Amino acid sequence: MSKTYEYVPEPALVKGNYDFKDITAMITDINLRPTPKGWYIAFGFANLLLLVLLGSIAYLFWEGIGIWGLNSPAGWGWAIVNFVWWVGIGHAGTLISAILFLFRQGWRTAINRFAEAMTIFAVMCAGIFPAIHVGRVWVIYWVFPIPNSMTMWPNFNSPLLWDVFAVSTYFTVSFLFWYVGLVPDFATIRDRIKSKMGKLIYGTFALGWRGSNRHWWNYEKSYMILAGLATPLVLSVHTIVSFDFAVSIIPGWHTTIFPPYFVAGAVFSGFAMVLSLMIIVRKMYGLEDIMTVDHIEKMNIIILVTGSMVGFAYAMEFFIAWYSGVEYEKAIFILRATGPYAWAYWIMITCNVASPQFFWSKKLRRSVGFTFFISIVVNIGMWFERFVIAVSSLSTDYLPSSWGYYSPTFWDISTYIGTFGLFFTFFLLFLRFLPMVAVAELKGVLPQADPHNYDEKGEYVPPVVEIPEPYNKPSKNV
Amino acid sequence: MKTSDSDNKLYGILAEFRNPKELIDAAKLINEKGYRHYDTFSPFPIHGMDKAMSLAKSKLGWIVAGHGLIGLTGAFYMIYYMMVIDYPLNISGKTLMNLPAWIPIIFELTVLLSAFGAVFGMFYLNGLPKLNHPLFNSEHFKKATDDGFFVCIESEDPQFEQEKVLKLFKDAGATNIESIFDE
Amino acid sequence: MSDQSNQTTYWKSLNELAQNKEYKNFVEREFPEDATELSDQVSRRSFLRVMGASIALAGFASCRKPVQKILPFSRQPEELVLGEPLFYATSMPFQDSVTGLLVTNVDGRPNKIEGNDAHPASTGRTNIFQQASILGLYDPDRSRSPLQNGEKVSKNDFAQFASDHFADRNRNVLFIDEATSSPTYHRLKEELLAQFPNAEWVTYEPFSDQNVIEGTQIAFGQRLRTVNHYDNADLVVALDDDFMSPQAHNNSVENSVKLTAKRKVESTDDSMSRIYAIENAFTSTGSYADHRLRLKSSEIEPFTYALAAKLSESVDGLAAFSGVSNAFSSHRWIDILASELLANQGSSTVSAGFDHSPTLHAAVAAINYALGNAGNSVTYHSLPYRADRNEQQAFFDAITELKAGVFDTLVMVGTNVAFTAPSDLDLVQALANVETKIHLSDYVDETSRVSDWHVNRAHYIETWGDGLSFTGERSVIQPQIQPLFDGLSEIEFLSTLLNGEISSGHELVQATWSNFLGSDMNRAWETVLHDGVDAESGFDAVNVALTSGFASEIAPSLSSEALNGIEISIKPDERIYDGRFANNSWLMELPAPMTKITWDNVALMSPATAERIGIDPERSFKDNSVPMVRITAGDTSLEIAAWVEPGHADDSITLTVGYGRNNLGRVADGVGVDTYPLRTSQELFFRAASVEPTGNTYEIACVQDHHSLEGRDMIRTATLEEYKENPDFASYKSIHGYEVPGIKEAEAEGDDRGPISLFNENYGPEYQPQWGMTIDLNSCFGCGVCTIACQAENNIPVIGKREVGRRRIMHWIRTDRYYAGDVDNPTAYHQPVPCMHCELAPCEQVCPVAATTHSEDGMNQMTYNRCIGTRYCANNCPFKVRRFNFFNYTKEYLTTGDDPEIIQMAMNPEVTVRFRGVMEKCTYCVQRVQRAKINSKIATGSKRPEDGAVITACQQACPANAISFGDLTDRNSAVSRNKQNDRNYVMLEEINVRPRTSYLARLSNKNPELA
Amino acid sequence: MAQIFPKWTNEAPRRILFGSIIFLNAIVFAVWYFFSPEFTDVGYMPEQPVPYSHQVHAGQLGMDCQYCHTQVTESKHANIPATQTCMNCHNQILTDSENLTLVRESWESGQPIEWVRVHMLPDFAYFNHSAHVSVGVGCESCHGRIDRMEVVHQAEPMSMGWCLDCHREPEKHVRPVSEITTMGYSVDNQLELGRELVAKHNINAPTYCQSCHH
Repeated sequence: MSKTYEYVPEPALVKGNYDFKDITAMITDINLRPTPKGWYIAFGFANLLLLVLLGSIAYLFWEGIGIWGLNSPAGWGWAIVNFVWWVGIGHAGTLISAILFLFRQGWRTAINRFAEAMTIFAVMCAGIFPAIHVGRVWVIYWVFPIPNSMTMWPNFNSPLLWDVFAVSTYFTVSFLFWYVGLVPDFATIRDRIKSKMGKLIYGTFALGWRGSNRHWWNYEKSYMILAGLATPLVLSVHTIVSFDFAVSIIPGWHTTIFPPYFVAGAVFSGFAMVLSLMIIVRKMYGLEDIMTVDHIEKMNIIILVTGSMVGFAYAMEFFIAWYSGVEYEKAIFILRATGPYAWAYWIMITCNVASPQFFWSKKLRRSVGFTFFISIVVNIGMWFERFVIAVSSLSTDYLPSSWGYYSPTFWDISTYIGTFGLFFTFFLLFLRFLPMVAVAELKGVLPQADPHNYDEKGEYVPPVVEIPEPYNKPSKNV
Repeated sequence: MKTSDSDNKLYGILAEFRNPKELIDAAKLINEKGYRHYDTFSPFPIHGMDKAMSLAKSKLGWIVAGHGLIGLTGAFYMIYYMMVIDYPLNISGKTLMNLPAWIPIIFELTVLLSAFGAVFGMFYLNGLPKLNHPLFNSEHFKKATDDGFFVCIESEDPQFEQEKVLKLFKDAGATNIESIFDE
Repeated sequence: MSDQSNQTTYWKSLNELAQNKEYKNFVEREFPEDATELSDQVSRRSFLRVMGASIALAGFASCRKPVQKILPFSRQPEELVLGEPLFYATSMPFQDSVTGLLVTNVDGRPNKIEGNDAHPASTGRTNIFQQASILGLYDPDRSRSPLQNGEKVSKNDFAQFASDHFADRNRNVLFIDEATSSPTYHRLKEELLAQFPNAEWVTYEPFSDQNVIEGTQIAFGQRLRTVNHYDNADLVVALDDDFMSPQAHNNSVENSVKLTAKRKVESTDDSMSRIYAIENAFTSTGSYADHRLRLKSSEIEPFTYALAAKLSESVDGLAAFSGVSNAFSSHRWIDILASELLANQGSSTVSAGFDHSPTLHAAVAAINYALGNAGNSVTYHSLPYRADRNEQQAFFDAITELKAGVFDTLVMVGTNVAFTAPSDLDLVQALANVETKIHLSDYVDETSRVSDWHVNRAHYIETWGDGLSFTGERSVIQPQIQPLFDGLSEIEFLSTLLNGEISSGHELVQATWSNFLGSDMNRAWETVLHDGVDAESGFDAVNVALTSGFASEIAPSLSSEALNGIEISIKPDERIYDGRFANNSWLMELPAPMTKITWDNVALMSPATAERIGIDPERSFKDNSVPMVRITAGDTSLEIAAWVEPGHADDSITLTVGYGRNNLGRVADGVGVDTYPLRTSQELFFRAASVEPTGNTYEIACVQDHHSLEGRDMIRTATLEEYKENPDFASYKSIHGYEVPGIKEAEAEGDDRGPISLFNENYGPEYQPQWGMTIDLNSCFGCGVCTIACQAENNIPVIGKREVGRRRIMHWIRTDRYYAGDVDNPTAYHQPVPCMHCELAPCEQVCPVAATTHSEDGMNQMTYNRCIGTRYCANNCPFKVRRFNFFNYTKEYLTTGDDPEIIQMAMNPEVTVRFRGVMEKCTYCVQRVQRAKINSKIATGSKRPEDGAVITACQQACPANAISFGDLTDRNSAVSRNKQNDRNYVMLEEINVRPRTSYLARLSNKNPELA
Repeated sequence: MAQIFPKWTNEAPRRILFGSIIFLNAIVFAVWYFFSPEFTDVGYMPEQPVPYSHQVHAGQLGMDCQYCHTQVTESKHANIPATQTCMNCHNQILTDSENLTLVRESWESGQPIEWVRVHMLPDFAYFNHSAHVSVGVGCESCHGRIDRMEVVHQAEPMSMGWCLDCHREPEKHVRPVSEITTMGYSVDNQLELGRELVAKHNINAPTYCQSCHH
């Protein structure tokens, strides 16, 4: 008997048949048409939250770190948790635009612009916390190697200093990467916008781009190299962030598994965040044909993978704690699961390890609503992961005499909430004024863009997917 | 909007084509004819255009490598000077030359410098920013960032002769041909 | 030593004091000038002010150049070298005994108190009250002028009034005073009594050794001072006697010094005395004892009689008890104690707590006598001033007369009777019957407020005086500074009443001492001033014998039984005694030795009792609230926070007094609950009571939330026998069964400093000393004086109850207390934890700005002015000894209130005052180290001071000599020798941070029968 | 006309680039110079209540520094002399000069004279005069040519870097202890002599934090 195989062609990157002009219009018209009311409402709300952030920070500078719930032993609390959380989220963008680019994942073009923007704003939110959590913020510049009359230099052995360099480098490079991608699209808008002011502004940012293929030639090279640089960078950043913990000697922090585990977690939360935003945006701006369900499914698969990696890391931590034979290690992990912070620990497990497992089902993977829900859950879970790591280890470490419980104050919470204000303020500005999909790149992946899809008369011939003959084993019977 | 004011220097002749295929063919043709000062314009990079125009390999790689090297050595010497030469301090009883701890920052600075090289090097090679360009005088040329595919042969090309060029474009099947003046 | 009278005239007034550049400096220190309020409430503070902050913050860099003034002396006293400390001997009076002190005086400003080594009783050690008294001197809440009916008047107005009022020598005057041992005071007292035929003079102390003295009266027919010589005692039986704690025994310092000395173990050949503690609450002494039995206070008496009865079978002199048979006669401890005591006749001490009855003390005296301890390990001394009557009883009688309106004038010297007198006397009521009430006191307190005249008393550090130590050595009290608030000392006060004019304390004292010193007064006087004590003097020992009437006198009490049901036991407080130190913030914030509670008094009870009255013995790890209980005794009743103390006797609740004050001062007001109302003249110390939970809760600021060791090896102990068998018991190997990982490899490479590490360590150059410290856990009994001494030496701020409650305590040396064993009757271990000064300090490598690094002499140095406050170092400290200035604590502490510069005067000019947002921690008293090194450098050209030249504040204060500090490269230094001791170990050896501070394991001398 | 930008804008980027490079360098220099104690502190010359002239006393009269600053060898402070010290001479000389009115008042009333402090170290920096003079750090090294100052001013930056210059290379600065109060001291073989002195007093000037900050 013979078996037939079904051949599943790669789904089209853009649904429906649009030509170049349609694509240009579909995306840039969002920026060109007058601002919708809904945008103003959202923007107003974001600004309120931003005020909360500014207020909280001002009060913090006025009073001192004491307004937070920190104590001895827990010298780090929400501030650092938020920092790690935001930085983690900030990994999706560059990962999508760089790594997926190197792996020639065409489908990234629909979401990379927008993921990179998300990255940049997330890193901005993250960057706030290390800066404001210090006791004497007015001398924070001492962390930079600036010549001074004290002839003192920063301490290059300190993971915190590594952070300073890693995060600022990551921000700069991501920003450049993003901007380079934007230049041709700035040019597109420059050439379509009517208002003189608009022309001036977009024109300036377009740097006089005119689509010359001599330029494209260097441009692609540059883009490739940037992707090549950003790939190790994106992995290094969360690795270094994890060093803040891994390099210390506190039980539960002093772990070699942290770098891969943190990076996986970062990708995990980052993709979740991209999904949450994308699902809203594609609906709002009717981009379902560009950010298709296939995209969502692909991303859900990554979430499932990274989620399971994180889950594996949790298990491995326990194993190593036991295997190391260090009583303090053993104690801290048992305390995490059963001690004063057990509640946080189990929230973490549920959200990070259990919830992604639903994505084994293709139906759920492709369900937009369910994906949205899970993406939120995952981000909550990842926040708690950082909380559990940072706080529980500190509050019950070596000397039982100095064990102590940490709980946040109003100001811890308001500062955190406030950062969403910052994030969405920038994100809304981005949606309003910049093309949220890389127009030029998208055109590049249309079938019309490929010279081979034309006959010699220069007429467009849509490519046909040839379905290979299923291989039938010759039957033995005579 | 062709003006024939004699004081107006001719920059080149611009021709529009319907699609990437025709643009590539045109480019090939022009290249074969031995023109050098010409360029093609499209809203997105077109596969095979580099061969068609026989563009030389980009020098960007070298620029980036150079910057990267500066980042690497610069970072190392900065840290070495600060931690070992200028103000050696006993920190956690560690040796002053605590290289493993310096690796992260050395790495980051290498990447940072390389990235600068990649971006600004590219702009430099492309002679950008150049906000004002004769081509922008053409209303048509707007399409270059939307769905237009253009070729422009510049007047400074030694072989440049208006009639020849016009003929060549017509044969290549250009939809729209215009002369670009440099004001 | 110079003539004091000119030494005290450096300063004319407080203002001039504050002008001195040293104090100026404190005001100029780099504070962020705003950030004042310690509050994270969303308070009424306007948004505008918040905005103001960021503007002001911008200005920080620039606001660094105030014009500073330098004010040199007009005439410079020759012995004063600016900036160099001078040390003057004096002594601190406490009830009827004084302790010798040495006061550090920088530029004419006393700012640190240490013990006077020349003083035979304390041998240079101190207790928390003495250490903290320097802050008492600079307490801005002290009364600043005499008051007539609440109106400020001048000192001379009072003198005027006195001369008029006391012109009539036939007045019926009642004098009530505090116990004092000052010869000058008593000379004046005699003169007054001679001048005023109708005067009555009584002394009242809410807590005193009166009953001990009455005990000797019953036993030996005379009122004597009982002195236990723990240095001669191989066996110590403490019957509810916390003799190592200052609040429970005037002579605690001497007791601790001698007892711990007797238990020092340097090698396996050494021996230890054995301590049995039978007690109600879990006390420091109890935690230090080898065996401890929980009995409620009222059970102690029958227990003792049972013990005496048992002993009477074997020794003569206890016949009186032979008939006794009660609940305890068959108690297994009776036999054990009896046999132990018989085995140690002549070399044991039996003692009972001050709050037990005279007859019990008589029994104790009889036991000591019968065992032949009297004259050897226990001596009895004739006691001047107190020999002729029971002062307490006299006081009660006087109050009855007072009610009857016998007296027209009432003079109260120092005492605060309105607050401390038993409730049934209702003294305030009684005072109404007196026309004129005069009160001398430090604060405008409860008594001052019901008096017509209040006179502000001068602090002992600013006045002339004298006194006798517990064992009678005559000491002089000499002023270190002009009275800040121009107050009167007791003797000046009395002489004013006597002569109607204010005469100088200096003359009064000299007049008295001329009798003691006789011919060649001046030379002798100089010597006394220099030494601070007349070492020849002392109470005469008395040979005692039981009175014939002893049996009959004691018989009635022998049948006494324990109270049924729950009883309360009311004790002086560990920190503020009877309330006299209530406004001393250092003491208020000192964690109580056993409970680790600050800023409150609580009702202590055992877990079992808690459960019985319906309270969950488990305290939440997550918040500070504890249940409250209502305690009703007789017709008084009050609500107070309940605290479960493992090891407390069941059916018994311990309360402490002195709290619940109003309008006394910024520290004392509103803290805790006033428990004095529960005392009656009949039942002063313990009585039956009923207790029930009220359902309310109360926030308690306790500095230790977890009390179990979790089986970890921070504390290492063994019995003496175990130690002799295995001297190495404290080593990592003996405890874990294997070497510290990496130690063999290190030894293979010939490195004996610890486990092998990846890199070659950076070690200090050989011309530098390498500092280290050892703490002998076998001596530490958790009194906490190291913490206060450190606070005084290092300008450590007080942060208040709420901040402590948030676990932000600032103390650089804390004493961890762990419970082990049976929850009802656990063993308690004390472990002082300062910075360990790790050689491979984990805190250093994580600081991004190199604010904490390693010094050449091997200290982990904290550079405040480089710190940006990331708190990473504190996180990475395995011992959690780093302290962070979450708010501008110092500014709050130093510059609030009406006269901030007063408290600033208590600050040590050698130590930077830390500002908001920086980390701080124990520095091994680096300022002392630097001074010693500089002196040594100038003198000898070497940077290595000889052993003992550097004594840290904690080391100096410790009455147990538990702490030693010195140069580790000098193999013969005290600290090196300790490090070579078998019992020496470091915490967390396996993480290879190589602490410079190590511990000597604790030993216990168990009785095999009980072990 | 579709041009958005005039021709000159093509030149703008280069101009902006070079402009900003120059500007940034200027900024750096400005901060480096104007914010350093070198600029802010050196030359601080407050007016003193009494017009006391070091030039006259230390310079012309050639009085030794230690005549007035008696405790410099034994204390961390080089004490400002008590009024008494002034009066030692001035109860004979210039007894009625009105420059000295304040001094005489102070002498009679016993109230101190309020001199204005010139050399101000921050309070977290611990400096001990005796430790330095006893190993041959001259007054001049930190206070400059006092003998030429009519009114005393700060001669050296007194910044941490400045301290370290000497602590790192003491041999370049130390002098024989007998010469500490000498003004304008200089020898040709400073390095050679310096090394001898360093060896003689076995000077190991500390550069770890705690030796000055505690």
